[in-house]
Amino acid sequence: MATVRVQEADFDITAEVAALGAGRADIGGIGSFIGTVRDVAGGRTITAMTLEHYPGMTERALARIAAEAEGRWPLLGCTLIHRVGRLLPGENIVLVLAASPHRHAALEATAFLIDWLKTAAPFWKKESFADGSEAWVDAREADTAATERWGRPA
Amino acid sequence: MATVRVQEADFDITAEVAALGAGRADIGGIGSFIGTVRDVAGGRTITAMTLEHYPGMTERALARIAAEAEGRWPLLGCTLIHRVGRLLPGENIVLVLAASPHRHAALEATAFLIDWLKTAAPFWKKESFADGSEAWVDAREADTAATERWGRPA
Amino acid sequence: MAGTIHVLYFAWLRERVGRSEERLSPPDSVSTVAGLIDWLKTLSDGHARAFAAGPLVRCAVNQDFATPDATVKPGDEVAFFPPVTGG
Amino acid sequence: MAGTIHVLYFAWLRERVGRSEERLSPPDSVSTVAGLIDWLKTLSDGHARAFAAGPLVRCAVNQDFATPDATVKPGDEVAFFPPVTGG
Repeated sequence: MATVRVQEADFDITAEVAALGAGRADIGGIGSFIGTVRDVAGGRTITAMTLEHYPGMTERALARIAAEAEGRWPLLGCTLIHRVGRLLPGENIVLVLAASPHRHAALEATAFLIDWLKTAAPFWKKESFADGSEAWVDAREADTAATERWGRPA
Repeated sequence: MATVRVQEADFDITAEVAALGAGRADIGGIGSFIGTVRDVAGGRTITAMTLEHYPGMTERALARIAAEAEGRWPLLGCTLIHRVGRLLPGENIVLVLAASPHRHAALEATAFLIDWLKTAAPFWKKESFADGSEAWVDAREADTAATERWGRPA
Repeated sequence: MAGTIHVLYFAWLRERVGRSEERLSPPDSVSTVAGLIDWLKTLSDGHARAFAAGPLVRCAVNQDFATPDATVKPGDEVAFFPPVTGG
Repeated sequence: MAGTIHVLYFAWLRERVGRSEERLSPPDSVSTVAGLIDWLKTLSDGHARAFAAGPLVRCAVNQDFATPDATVKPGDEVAFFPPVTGG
């Protein structure tokens, strides 16, 4: 039921929502999260963000995260799309959609999916700065804490 | 900073997200909720949903709800679009967007906006059934409870 | 028109009253939402049926939600409707 | 190739080692992730620098996250990378 994709191209949110709901009218609400590239990191202006991933393991990890959400909430489908490659400030990085008959389930599942994705899917970001320097982004304690509030997998 | 609209026409999510983020790259995440017409209500198949509102007060109520969210979370903008008129199962009813540098703020504000909209904005739904009968939708206790978890306005 | 109260009805209140709005001049003794409702009930069977739903009737005065003890005066816009069900 | 371990490196581990993957045949005494890391460190200065980050190095065996005591054997795909930062 889940759609999971890793791609260089941008995604179209309207098209993904339409695909999630295609041919069905039992969805009451769709929660969504769109992550975008910010132009500042640690007070420094960034000129680009480059995303690397672990092909194969990424898709497995995303499918597992989606299955976990589908086991916890009454979802009618969910979508996880993550971009890789070089992205500019303002560009989309990640799209999470979760559809449910009930709005709170849809929104809670959306929060769960993005929190888990940030700590359990093998993506790495490198920031490029105006002076030509580059730096890998460090993992944030806050992201681990955000995932832990959902408890361990069943 | 908020965009508030009541309209008969459908909305395009991609276009609304683009409008919210136009010309800026300080948004880290956009939370979203899309409410759609379900084909079943209380076990009966519905053929259409008709939405009525209170022109003038609706826009004021939506602007107030948006301002309340902007006071509670560090938002960089939010969008509330609600359709009125006759809608078919599967069609969009409402769109909520909340943009923030931080994903949890964006998602919490999204949940707050849809919860408040459901109890503080003057919209009424009438369901049409296959046998030609119609019935106004009753307000749900659960919706009031959902709003109350956010506490009173400041 | 400044001397009248602009009364609006929505959803099943509109259907029961049989109109969506009217401009009315209640007696001077009507000074609150509750007083206005009591007077409106006397106007027609439709008004009486609409307000028979008592606790299910919500009100806004000048486009802000209002309680039964809220003041109403000539020139006000007063709307009656069921609990809202949007979203 | 069934007799080799397929080792992958990502992000700054890849940059420090200087390659993204290699197929290696460690001695039979290497049977865990921790043992493999100790042996990899001896292969080059780049390997040594990559694994000097110790506690910041994460591992997956056959595409599942793995702890230092996890078993590794010929035919396995073993990946090393920093804590993930997607989303």
